Amino acid sequence: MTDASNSQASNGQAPNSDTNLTGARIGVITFPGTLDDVDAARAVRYAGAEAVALWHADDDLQGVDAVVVPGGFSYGDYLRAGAISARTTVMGAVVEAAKGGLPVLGICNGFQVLTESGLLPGALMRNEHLRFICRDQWLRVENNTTVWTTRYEPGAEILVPLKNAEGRYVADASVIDELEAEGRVIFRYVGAEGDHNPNGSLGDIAGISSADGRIVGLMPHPEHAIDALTGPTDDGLGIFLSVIDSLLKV
Amino acid sequence: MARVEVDVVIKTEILDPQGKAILGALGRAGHSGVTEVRQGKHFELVVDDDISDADLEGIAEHFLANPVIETWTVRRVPESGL
Amino acid sequence: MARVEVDVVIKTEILDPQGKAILGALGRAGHSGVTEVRQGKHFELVVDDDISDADLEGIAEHFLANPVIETWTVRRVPESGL
Amino acid sequence: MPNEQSTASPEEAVVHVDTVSAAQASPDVAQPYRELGLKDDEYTRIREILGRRPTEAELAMYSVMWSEHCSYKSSKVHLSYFGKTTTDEMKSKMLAGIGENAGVVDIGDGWAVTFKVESHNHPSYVEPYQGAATGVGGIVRDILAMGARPVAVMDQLRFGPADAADTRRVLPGIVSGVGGYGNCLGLPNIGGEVVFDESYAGNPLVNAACIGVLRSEDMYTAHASGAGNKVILYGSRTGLDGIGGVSVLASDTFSGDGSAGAGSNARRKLPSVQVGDPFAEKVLIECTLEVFAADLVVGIQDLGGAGLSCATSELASAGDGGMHVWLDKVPLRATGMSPAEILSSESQERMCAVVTPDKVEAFLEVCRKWEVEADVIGEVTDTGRLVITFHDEVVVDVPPRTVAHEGPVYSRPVERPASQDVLEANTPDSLERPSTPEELRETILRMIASPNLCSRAWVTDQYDRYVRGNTVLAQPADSGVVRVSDDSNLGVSMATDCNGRYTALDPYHGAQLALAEAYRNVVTGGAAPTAVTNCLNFGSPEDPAVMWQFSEAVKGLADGCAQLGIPVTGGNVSFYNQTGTTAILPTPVVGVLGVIDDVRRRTIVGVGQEAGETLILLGETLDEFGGSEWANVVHNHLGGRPPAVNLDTERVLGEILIAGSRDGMISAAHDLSEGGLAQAVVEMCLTGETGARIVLPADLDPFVALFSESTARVVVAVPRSEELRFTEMCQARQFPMTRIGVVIPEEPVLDIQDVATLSLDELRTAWEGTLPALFA
Ligand SMILES: Nc1ncnc2c1ncn2[C@@H]1O[C@H](COP(=O)(O)OP(=O)(O)O)[C@@H](O)[C@H]1O
Ligand SMILES: [Mg+2]
Repeated sequence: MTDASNSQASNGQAPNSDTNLTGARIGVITFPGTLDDVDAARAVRYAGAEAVALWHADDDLQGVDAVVVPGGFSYGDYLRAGAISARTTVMGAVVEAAKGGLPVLGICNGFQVLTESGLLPGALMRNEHLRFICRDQWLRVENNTTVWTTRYEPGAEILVPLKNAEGRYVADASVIDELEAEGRVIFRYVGAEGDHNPNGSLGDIAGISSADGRIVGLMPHPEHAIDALTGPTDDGLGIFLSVIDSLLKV
Repeated sequence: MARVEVDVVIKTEILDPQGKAILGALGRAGHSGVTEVRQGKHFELVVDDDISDADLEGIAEHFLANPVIETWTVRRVPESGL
Repeated sequence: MARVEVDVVIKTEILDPQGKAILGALGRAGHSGVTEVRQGKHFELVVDDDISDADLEGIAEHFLANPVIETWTVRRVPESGL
Repeated sequence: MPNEQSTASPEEAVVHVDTVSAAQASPDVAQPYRELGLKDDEYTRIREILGRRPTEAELAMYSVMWSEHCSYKSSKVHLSYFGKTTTDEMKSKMLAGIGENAGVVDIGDGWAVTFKVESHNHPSYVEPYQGAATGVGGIVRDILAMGARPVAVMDQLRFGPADAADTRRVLPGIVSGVGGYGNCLGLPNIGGEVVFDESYAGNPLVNAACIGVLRSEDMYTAHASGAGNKVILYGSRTGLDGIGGVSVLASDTFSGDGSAGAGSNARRKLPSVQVGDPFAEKVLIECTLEVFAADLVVGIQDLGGAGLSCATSELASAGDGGMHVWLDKVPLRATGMSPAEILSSESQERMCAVVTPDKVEAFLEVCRKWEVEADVIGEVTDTGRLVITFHDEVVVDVPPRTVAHEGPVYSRPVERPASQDVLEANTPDSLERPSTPEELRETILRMIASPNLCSRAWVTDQYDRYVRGNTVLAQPADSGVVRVSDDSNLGVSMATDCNGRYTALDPYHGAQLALAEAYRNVVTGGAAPTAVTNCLNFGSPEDPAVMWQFSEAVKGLADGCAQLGIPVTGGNVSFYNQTGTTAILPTPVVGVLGVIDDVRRRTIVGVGQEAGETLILLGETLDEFGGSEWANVVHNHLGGRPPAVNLDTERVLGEILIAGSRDGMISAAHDLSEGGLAQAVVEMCLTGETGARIVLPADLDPFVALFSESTARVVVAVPRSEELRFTEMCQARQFPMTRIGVVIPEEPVLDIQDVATLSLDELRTAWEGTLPALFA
């Protein structure tokens, strides 16, 4: 479990909109068709940072300390999920800033955008069973050294919502080997044998990172698990707290 | 073994949201030379040599396309194409 | 105005669950003559006459296909095809 | 706009245009009004109204607006009863009622809620995915047009037998259509229904509901006032899709061959199917909310069935003057569309706004930001007429009210069929009942695995229930609950229900039973019922027996609402649901909207939240099996009387549950409906992943105790510490109450004393296995 469970959010209070306790500013991108930007921004605020709205047509990241590319169906998932968004102005700026070490988190559609824009390897394809699936999903945190996962105990198991139609992670065998060898598989699907992998992802992979651990993408939705009132748990909050910790250290 | 390709496209009078979105993205990326995009499906089948044209037509109509909104073309591909 | 078709298919080493599902359905319906099905995408573009082959290749590679998982073919269609 | 296809200039193709002057000059031209669904006398009336023959465009408008679907011509005389039975007190919280796009109720703290259910039955049979998808899209635009942000959707689905081949064709498509559209739109799906019955084979029902929230001062209505104000059409382009959709698919001329065009332009074989573009709708929603927020619109109307015909005539007749529309300004997606086709097109994802001239530029600017195409297509006038021109020629010149509101009204023959007596006489009393523990055990497992009682997860797992982060209750809860906004604890709740088997046995009380169940589902979640909507799905209004069912159901629902003190704020009627001449079970889907002051107090279904919980059955159990699921599953029997309705008891039960949740006296609750106590207890254990020990009341036959469908009953789980307080509250209200067992966290079993011990694994396998085995 995350040690986020004692945070201010878990007492079931209605979220307090602008508590920037830490001074950290985290950008949340909205493309046309993005859906979970409101949720991602709420999670950022729950964790104590300021959520800065970034618009797809902007080339200015407004000096944010980190960026979340949220879930949804940007551009309707038309062509391929994330394909059209990956080619927007704001993503050009994110790719540039990521080279300089800006922490970037891609959730669900955001993960798809990060693979389509080349920030993370591999691709996300149609679920093996061909259906959209929404369920509460157990994940194991395989690596707690990335900037987005330090708040978790090594091997912690967390329960967060999962919802996608194109969440099957695929990559060349050599890429998978490399990810595994370098500890870049960050989240893995776990649970009842035979039913734990919701979409046919290779190696039960739910989330991966860049080599330096500053860019993380995952299919499940930590931003929907920040308060047991509206999500299955508050296990997801640790992700947002982790990046804020890393920002405060610098 | 023979190879067959079937292309399925949305009927022209019916909205193709995907094509519309791709065209928009191409425009924003400066590919102004493209003026229309329609997205359909492309199937590659491996079939027995003796399968009839009528069979293939039936397969396309009942399994690969939705005749209410789509049209299709069936094409046998020369062996060298494999 | 010229017409171009682009077919995009999933690389053979990657699982294509849609193709597999169709193959299963065909089998259950008694169409045993089909032994393999792969599903890809088919794009029909209307483009300016002066668009170059290199441009088209770029559009296919950078927009219509994802080279990590897919391969593609670009084909100019004779005007009569319209 | 950059992302649109090039404008198809109408001049490119030769379009045949029938003008008003041509109509005056050729009064005797034969017109295909019958093919468009108009009766002889209706056509004669149009000629009287206009003093000439209608142009083709006018004919297209009248025919579609006078269709059953748009004009409510067979139902109007009955629906007026809702108005008559709504007292001023019931109206006190209603900001908009029947007649608007959707009803709006004030829920306090400056918030208002709008909600509605609508049918998309016929299109979904022809093309399951797109039919269901565009059904969701349509209801969402209705809610948006009230000035509200859509915050949740629900879907009410009815199919033929679960194992029928055609069900296997339509169900997966419909479910993925509902999900595909709603998920992509970013609206959580918070509930619905899945019902299987022979009568829906060949005519599945796809009803979709949407809830929207707004600040009460921000409500908009569809009206075009202020001469000189501009009419802006925005959203997707208008194409040939769905032309004839309303008249062919949703009205009495349904033929399923998709061959009807509009006017004499039926030259093309046009598909009557519309394809939804949820991405375009999502952008349309955000764009619309932004123009609302910036106060840029006077009136607004969504384009649904009947497209521009409906939007222009309704806007104009709700305003104070007239309207001029330049049809050639409408952005088209196809070449050579005639005025009649442009007016009839049901292309999706379009809206129409009335904007003062000084705000037009700001409005268009917001549209550009969202890459939504928008064009001024008309102007409000003071002529009192709706005038539509096409390249300077007048193609429509009509009094708008005659199109939108003064259509034909029929008092169709109503007759209780003799077969009703036979049905009633065929009681379930002689059906063989299980009596030994083994038989009862077997029956429990068989019932929970039956298609109407098994887990809906295979369906609901395809719907996003988390998006927007405000969902407090969703499946498998009795009602869905969403928080109205991030910075509030106020919530809205909704449940929809209908048991067509009960309604077939007694349409008056059947409709009340639907109301009672939806009401009970709302209070079980802890919310206070506030308003009612409906979607009345019936067979052919030309059949006097169907009209009898319909009129009885309306009366029953209206009387029931009056008794409960909650108003009907809107609804929808879908007739001609039949296969051949066999009508569906009468299916008046009733939706009850509730309000909960503090969402943190909502009551969940699963037991095991507290260390020790007592299970208490509230309400009285009688031997009631007419129309029951047991009679259906075990004996394929339908006959006798449905369970008795007692709305006063439901109301007291509601007070107990609301107080219990508010004061923290109950930790879980689940209402009893189809399948009775056995079903409810199994679901409470499986959902809570916790076992329970049940002792059935000694004075009841175990079979009756387990499977009767008596109404006004709920099982509550009460923490030990609250037991006394809770039972005293029930006693004070003299409400019947039976202690039926305890939760046993230490053992994963459901132990029904003297009947059976069932492991949760075994129950889960039975309950969850059915739909995946049929449809995966
Ligand atoms: N088509 C559907 N869409 C969404 N939710 C559904 C659908 N069908 C059933 N559900 C949900 O599944 C749960 C069980 O449904 P049901 O047994 O019909 O509830 P009830 O008997 O309380 O009315 C409820 O939460 C209901 O809202
Ligand atoms: Mg219920």
